[in-house]
Amino acid sequence: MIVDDFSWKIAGEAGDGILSAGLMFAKSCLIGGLYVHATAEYPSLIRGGHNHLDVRVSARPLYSHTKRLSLLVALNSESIKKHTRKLLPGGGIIYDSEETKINPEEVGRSDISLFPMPLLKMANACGGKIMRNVIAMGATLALVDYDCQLFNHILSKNFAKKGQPVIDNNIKAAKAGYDYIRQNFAHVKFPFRVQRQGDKNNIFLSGNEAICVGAVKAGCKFFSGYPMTPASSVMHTMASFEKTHGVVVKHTEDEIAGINMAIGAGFAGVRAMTATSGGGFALMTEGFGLAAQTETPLVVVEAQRPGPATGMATHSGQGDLRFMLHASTDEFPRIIIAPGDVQECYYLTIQAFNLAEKYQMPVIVLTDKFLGESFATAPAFSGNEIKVERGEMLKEVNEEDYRRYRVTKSGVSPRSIPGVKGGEHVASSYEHDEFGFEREEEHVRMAMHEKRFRKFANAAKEIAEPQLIGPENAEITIFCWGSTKGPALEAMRLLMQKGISANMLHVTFLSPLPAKKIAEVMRKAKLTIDIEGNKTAQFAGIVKQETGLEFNCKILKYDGRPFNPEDLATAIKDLATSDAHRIIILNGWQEAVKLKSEGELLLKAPELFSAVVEGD
Amino acid sequence: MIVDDFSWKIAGEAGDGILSAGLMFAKSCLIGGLYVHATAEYPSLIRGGHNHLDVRVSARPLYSHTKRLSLLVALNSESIKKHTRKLLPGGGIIYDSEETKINPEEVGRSDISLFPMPLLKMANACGGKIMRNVIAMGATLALVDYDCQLFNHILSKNFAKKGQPVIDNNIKAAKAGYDYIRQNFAHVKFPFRVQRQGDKNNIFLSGNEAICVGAVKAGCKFFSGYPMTPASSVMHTMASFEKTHGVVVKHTEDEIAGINMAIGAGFAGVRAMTATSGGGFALMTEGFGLAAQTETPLVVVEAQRPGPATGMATHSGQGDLRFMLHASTDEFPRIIIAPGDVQECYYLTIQAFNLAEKYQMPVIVLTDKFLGESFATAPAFSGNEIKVERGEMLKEVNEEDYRRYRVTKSGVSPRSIPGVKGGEHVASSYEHDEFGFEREEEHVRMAMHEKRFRKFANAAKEIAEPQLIGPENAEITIFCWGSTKGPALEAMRLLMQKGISANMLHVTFLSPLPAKKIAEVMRKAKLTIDIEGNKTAQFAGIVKQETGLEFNCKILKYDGRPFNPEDLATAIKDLATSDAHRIIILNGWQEAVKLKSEGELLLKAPELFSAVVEGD
Amino acid sequence: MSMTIKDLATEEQPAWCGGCGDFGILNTLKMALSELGEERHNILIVTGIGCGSKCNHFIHTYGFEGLHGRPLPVATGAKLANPKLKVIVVAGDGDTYGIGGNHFLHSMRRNLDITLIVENNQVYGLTKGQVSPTSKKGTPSPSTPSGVIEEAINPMALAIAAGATFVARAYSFDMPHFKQLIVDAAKHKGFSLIDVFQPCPTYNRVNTMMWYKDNLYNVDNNGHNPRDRDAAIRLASTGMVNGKLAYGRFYIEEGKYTYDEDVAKVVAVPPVEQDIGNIDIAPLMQRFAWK
Amino acid sequence: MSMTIKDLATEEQPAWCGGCGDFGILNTLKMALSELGEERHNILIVTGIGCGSKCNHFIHTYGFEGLHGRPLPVATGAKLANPKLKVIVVAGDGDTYGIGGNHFLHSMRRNLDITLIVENNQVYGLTKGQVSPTSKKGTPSPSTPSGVIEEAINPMALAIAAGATFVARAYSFDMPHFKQLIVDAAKHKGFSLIDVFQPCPTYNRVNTMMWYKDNLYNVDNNGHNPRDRDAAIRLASTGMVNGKLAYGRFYIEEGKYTYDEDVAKVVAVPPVEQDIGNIDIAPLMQRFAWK
Ligand SMILES: Cc1ncc(C[n+]2csc(CCOP(=O)(O)OP(=O)(O)O)c2C)c(N)n1
Ligand SMILES: Cc1ncc(C[n+]2csc(CCOP(=O)(O)OP(=O)(O)O)c2C)c(N)n1
Ligand code: SF4
Ligand code: SF4
Ligand SMILES: [Mg+2]
Ligand SMILES: [Mg+2]
Repeated sequence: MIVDDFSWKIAGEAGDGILSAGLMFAKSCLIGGLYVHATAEYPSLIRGGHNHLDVRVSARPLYSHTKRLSLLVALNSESIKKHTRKLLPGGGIIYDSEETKINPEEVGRSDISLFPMPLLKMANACGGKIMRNVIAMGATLALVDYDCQLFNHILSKNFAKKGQPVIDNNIKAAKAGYDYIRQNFAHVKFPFRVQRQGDKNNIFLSGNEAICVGAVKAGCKFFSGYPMTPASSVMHTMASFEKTHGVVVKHTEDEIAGINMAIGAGFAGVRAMTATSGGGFALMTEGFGLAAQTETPLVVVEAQRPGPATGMATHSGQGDLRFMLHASTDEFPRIIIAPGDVQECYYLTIQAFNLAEKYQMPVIVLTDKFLGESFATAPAFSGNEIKVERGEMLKEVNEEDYRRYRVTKSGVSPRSIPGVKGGEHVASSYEHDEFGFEREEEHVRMAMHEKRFRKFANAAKEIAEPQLIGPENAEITIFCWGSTKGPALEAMRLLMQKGISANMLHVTFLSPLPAKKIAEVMRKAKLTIDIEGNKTAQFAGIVKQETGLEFNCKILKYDGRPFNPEDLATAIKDLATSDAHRIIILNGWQEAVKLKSEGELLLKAPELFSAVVEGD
Repeated sequence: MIVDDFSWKIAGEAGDGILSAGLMFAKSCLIGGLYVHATAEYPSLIRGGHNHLDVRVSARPLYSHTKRLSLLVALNSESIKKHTRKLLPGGGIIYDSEETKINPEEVGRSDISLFPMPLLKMANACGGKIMRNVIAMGATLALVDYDCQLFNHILSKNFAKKGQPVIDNNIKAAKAGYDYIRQNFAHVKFPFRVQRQGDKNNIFLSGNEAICVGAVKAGCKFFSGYPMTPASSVMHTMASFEKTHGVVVKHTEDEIAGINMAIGAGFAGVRAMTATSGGGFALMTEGFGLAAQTETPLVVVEAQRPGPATGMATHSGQGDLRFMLHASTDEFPRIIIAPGDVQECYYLTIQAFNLAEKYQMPVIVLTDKFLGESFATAPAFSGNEIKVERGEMLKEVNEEDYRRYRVTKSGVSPRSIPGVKGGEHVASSYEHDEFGFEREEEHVRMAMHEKRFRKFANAAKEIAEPQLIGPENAEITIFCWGSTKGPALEAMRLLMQKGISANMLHVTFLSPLPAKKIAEVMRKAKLTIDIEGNKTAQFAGIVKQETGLEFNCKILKYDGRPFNPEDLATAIKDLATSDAHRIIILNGWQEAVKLKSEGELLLKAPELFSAVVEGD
Repeated sequence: MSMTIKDLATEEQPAWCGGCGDFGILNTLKMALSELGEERHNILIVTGIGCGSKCNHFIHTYGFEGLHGRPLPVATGAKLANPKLKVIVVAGDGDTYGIGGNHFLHSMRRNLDITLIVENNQVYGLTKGQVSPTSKKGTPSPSTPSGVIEEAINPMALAIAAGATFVARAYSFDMPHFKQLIVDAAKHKGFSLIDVFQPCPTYNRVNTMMWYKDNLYNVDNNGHNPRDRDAAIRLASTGMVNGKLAYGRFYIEEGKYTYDEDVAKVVAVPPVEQDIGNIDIAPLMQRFAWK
Repeated sequence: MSMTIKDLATEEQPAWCGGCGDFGILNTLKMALSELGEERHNILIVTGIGCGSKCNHFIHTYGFEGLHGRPLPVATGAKLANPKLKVIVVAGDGDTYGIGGNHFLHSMRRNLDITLIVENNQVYGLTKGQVSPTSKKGTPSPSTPSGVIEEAINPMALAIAAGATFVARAYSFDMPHFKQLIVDAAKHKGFSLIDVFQPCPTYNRVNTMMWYKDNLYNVDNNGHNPRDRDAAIRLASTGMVNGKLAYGRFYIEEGKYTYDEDVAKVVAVPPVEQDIGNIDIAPLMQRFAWK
């Protein structure tokens, strides 16, 4: 049996070049017409710790990584211990034969192949320890029988700046790895294959990068922010567009400056964005309200990571939804968009800018580490997906008495920007009258408060409803938001293979919430399951608050890791076939306490979990 | 008919000495054994604008100000225009006869008395314009026939620091006002009386002051914060206890320092507090999560004012509930307590400190401008209401391997503070293991996340449930939280007078929410009405989310002003007698566009309101 | 086309206390603006929150009254978005040196071409009289009844240390001098700071108009050379001459790069002037195709 | 009872890059602590977030690893709550001069008796190589691919201007010198700043260990008198001697009031030592009875 779906993991320490090597492999697959997904896990450290990158490749479109692996490249012994049990039957391990002696018994897997290689020795022969990654890459190519030329092409591009000798050295290393496998393991039948496909007009990029492409396409010309994992690469990518697309990028003194500068630029008539994670957003909270009160368009990217406080800086979660919904003093409407994949990152960011300007309102693009920092294949963006719409922006003002905050039926007031004659006005963070002057009278307050909410009601009308994915009359309807889309789609595929039909409502607009559509789908569904990366089921709470309806079941996860398709499918199946357990908490912690069967990896209730950890 | 319930308003510009004069009157009533409530409305200006203070006095306990007035002291013509129609039949206006000529027709009130006096001229004779307030006070005393000696006593105390001549001058001014009324208006039958009562062991203080007394009683020895209306007087009052109660008070460079210093002090083992309003809390949001992650006890007073952003700095509202509930990265439990009157301010603050230390958790005392800055009478606090409970604090550590964050059944880990030998550890804002060391493994994360939530579940058990106030089987059950308690209690009294029986569930703990009790009361009630000072009915949303239950009706207000008993009673009655309107939005804006009848002051639906303001 | 002071009026009237230095600042600023000759739609006045920060309600240009402490970043964003704007920041001493201290520090080393006017009344006016970072050690206030313990900050010395290229002090009621300072500062290429002594008769009963009469010394044309950095540092170090508070031009450095000029080397067309109707992303698609 | 360096070890091991200056800082700090003779339960080390801020995981005293940029206020609160603690803050240059700039400014004028050690690697290490406020103008980085435009801040000059009373610079691998500096700083009454040049071989490829070998000049005992304020200001103004970077004691002012001493005049018994079991509020009840 030859398997087209190849899941590869390279694991070692920070500083082992795991990400760069893995991404080169991924790109070589991309240019071979394949679909690729790549996601890394690393600690908040520059050196050491346990790092690993998953690259999954197939000839058919992919939505996420998987838990089970085809091939593990273990750059140290710890990696073997941690990941061996995730190997699929027929899978294999590439490891350093001189550093690690694997006792097949100990590994407990007679159904996998071992590929010991003198990695370090070979690397040293090619220029040093750091070459282990490329040697292992070459070995991988040999095992899956993939075209070396494509990989060499990527190597050449990757090291172009470093000169031909470096390129040659890397090609040599890859070849050494390739040859070693061919020579020493010709007898092993490795069932996984990566085969070059016809050329496709595909791209391969991270969620953060896709957001930046969307921002550039939308005409964002100003970015100000402060580095914070996992949002930093938004700033880096925007900065890389500085010269090519005329974007002014400002690494600020802090997040407070980051949001206030973006508001200044927005007030001056330029599409502006900032990006951060929860802790940085906390500092932006006051400025976020300033955008609302002054009705200044603003786009904020918030890439979630687990908290509280510094929390788990390099990990993922979906715990900030409620925070985004209610951040800042008093009530005001905001638009919250949570894309589910790189394509959505791109076009929903364009829409974010349009909505921000049309409704003169702050918009949050809510992602997380998993979506923002994972790389995936997508059809190249045409650039014609969404038009730039700037809303009511005045090029000239002819009225005598221009009222910047005119109370209109739509709630939107035509906006003038500095430089436009006759449009002079003051924008105030105080409650204000139609001219912008600070006011405290009841009727002014109410007129302005109502006006801000009317804009929101109108924005809600133009936002497309989420569409049910999958068979209309499925046994199970799953609900999710944001980055959970990919693993959930993959889980649906797994369930289908097991003869279980599921469909899915993936919600990208969390505010305004498409409550009517959600309620309609919930009412029609046979069994509803909410899937979220947090402990308190925040989305479910919002849905209950808005619709009065409750999901039949929930699958939650808050261990800092994204969902994976296999565990999700198992949990969904479990819920579908028994109604004893209404909530399943997925987690990886048992991996540390070494449970025997994978089935035990699903805990049936929070109580059970508590019981285990409480043993003090 | 002689009326014991006297509602007095003094109105003019900032700088007219309105607050100081009014509070002296209030205090003179207090020491006469009366009950007093005083609340001021003023703009975010140091001079000018329209300022007014309401003082209400009665021989029976009072819960709030009222909308209708017995006597208006108008220090300028604007004040007459604004407030005359609020006068009760038989009420009167004291005003400057030389500045303002009132045409009785114009005023349109034949049922009130006018008391023109040469206020400015008389004031100039007593030392200057600023004396108008005291002269008007004297006149007031004459009209209500109150004991001048008590007022003179307060004057003497108030000006003690300024010396006898100033005191004498003021007493002279008061007497001049008193005599002028006696001499010129002896013929007028003014129906309102304020009569000296037997001595009571009562105090008179603002909500902010009561919080500070509670904090001092609880052993708070450290306060750090940055001034922000309406929370500034918390800092000022704490600072006034510096020498008497050994409280270190630090006016910091910003709110970020304010909360982080309080956390530092809390970590060092000292009960610490900070106070701010929404905009300042926005800046504290990150630090708030730090307290949660490091499990450092912390009490934050948040005094709400309308927003967004700077909003209406000197006004009131209840728009921050959701913000408080969800502020900061990811999810973590917090305790939110919203006192309803000065007594609750006092004892719930003590409880806040106990809970903060017992559960090593941040606690918010949520108030607003109306509660924080209004003054009311309360029985003197005995100091025996609540004991100081510090939870599991180690005086010495004997274990070999002290684990600061030991995972326990209760979720609470015995805490050591710097200076305690053997208890050395690192507290980290990262997710961490039992020792406090930064960790990212799934099982550590989950154990700690669960532990934080377990503490909360346990805290919930010790919190007293809210009690139904009023007749068990009332026709109407009203639900409210925080400062709405007072106006709601008064409204119940008015309804009772009209033969409508209502009872009330006033919720002081918003988190953990006593959902079971709320649901129980809701299920039993005939007609449930939610009353809140915000637009989106945040409390109702939380209740629906937690219980699935919806209130039958809502009364909302978001014009920057607190509820008043009369409008509330009318609205409640309206809802009880018709079921066409499920939501009533109370507001004062029509006062500006001059509607004819008071009935019209209640708008029946937000649509109607929108239609009016949209007329562009 | 120059504007008269009348052209600059709005319908709003300030409600400051009688004798407040903010009147002097407002009127002087209007005089300077009318002299500068910039058209009013090309002027942006950004303020914070405080008594004096309300001043852009009374000047008919573009205005942005932001958050307490945050006018500098707003101004920075606006200036980078549209470098042709004349951007002036007016903010309180609390705004600038208190809560906004970090932006103050970084704006100066950034040397963006904006002018910052600090209304230094040595007190928090709008919140009713608490000490500010420029209050003298020992000053009692509602938040510091036993007197503030910190020594007052020295904005002049800090500004020079932080890299500001135009550092001056004014007195709100020496209006001709102050007006010329604003004009010079606005014309100066780079960041200019004018710290203005502003009497607050209501909450600062020490530094009154009367007090300033006897306690100020104008260093302009009185022997101090603001282009001599060492002399400037010496002057700023105490801020005094002959036992009086120095005001005037402390330090001026010309010809230093400005942030906006350097930005223009990377992004040639100012953001606000770029056409965003239909941006070509084909080159980005190439980049992410990795071919 | 003095502690050995071994006494100060925890079970944790640092995971810094090979050659990282943070190793030098950690080891030197441990040496200094063992020399200081303070018992470890009376020591509190407060850090921010960054590579070097993890150092209190490796020192067996009390530690608090707070938020990025906020260690100073946490330390201030702890010190005011318990003035007997020896409080040391260790933080990155990003922590201190970037996001935490406002606390830096105000801590110095506050002159609280704490010691601040800044790990100045001229880069954001933990977030992978963006420029920091001390990066040289022109430095390219992921956030500033065309080179940072601002001029680097000058912490020494700022510190003196802001009122710090012990201002010094160290080099993380001149450990004997650095150790003595820490000891002196910790003994100094008032706020002490030690800015430490710290090689970051991973992200700062310019200021390497090799580079520092040729580019440092120790001013201690080499003619500079740190008690001469003018000389200190001059030295700090460029930070250079003979074309090399000066390190050592820039400025020392003794005998100035300290914040904690002045607080003690108002609140005599330190907060942590006050009994809170049953506080008498009768006097407050009298106050609010207004009789
Ligand atoms: C985040 C935040 N904190 C506090 C306040 C309250 N506040 C408004 S103005 C002000 C201080 C005003 O002092 P200053 O900046 O010196 O201006 P002045 O009134 O003296 O002109 C404060 C503390 C606020 N608006 N926002
Ligand atoms: C509010 C906030 N913003 C951003 C970050 C991300 N962050 C962590 S460390 C760091 C900078 C580290 O630089 P530095 O302080 O110089 O320390 P170093 O790593 O160089 O030792 C940043 C930006 C954060 N943790 N919190
Ligand atoms: S309080 Fe002071 S600063 Fe504010 S308006 Fe009055 S005098 Fe001016
Ligand atoms: S990145 Fe730099 S500062 Fe961080 S550990 Fe590595 S060498 Fe040290
Ligand atoms: Mg001020
Ligand atoms: Mg650094």
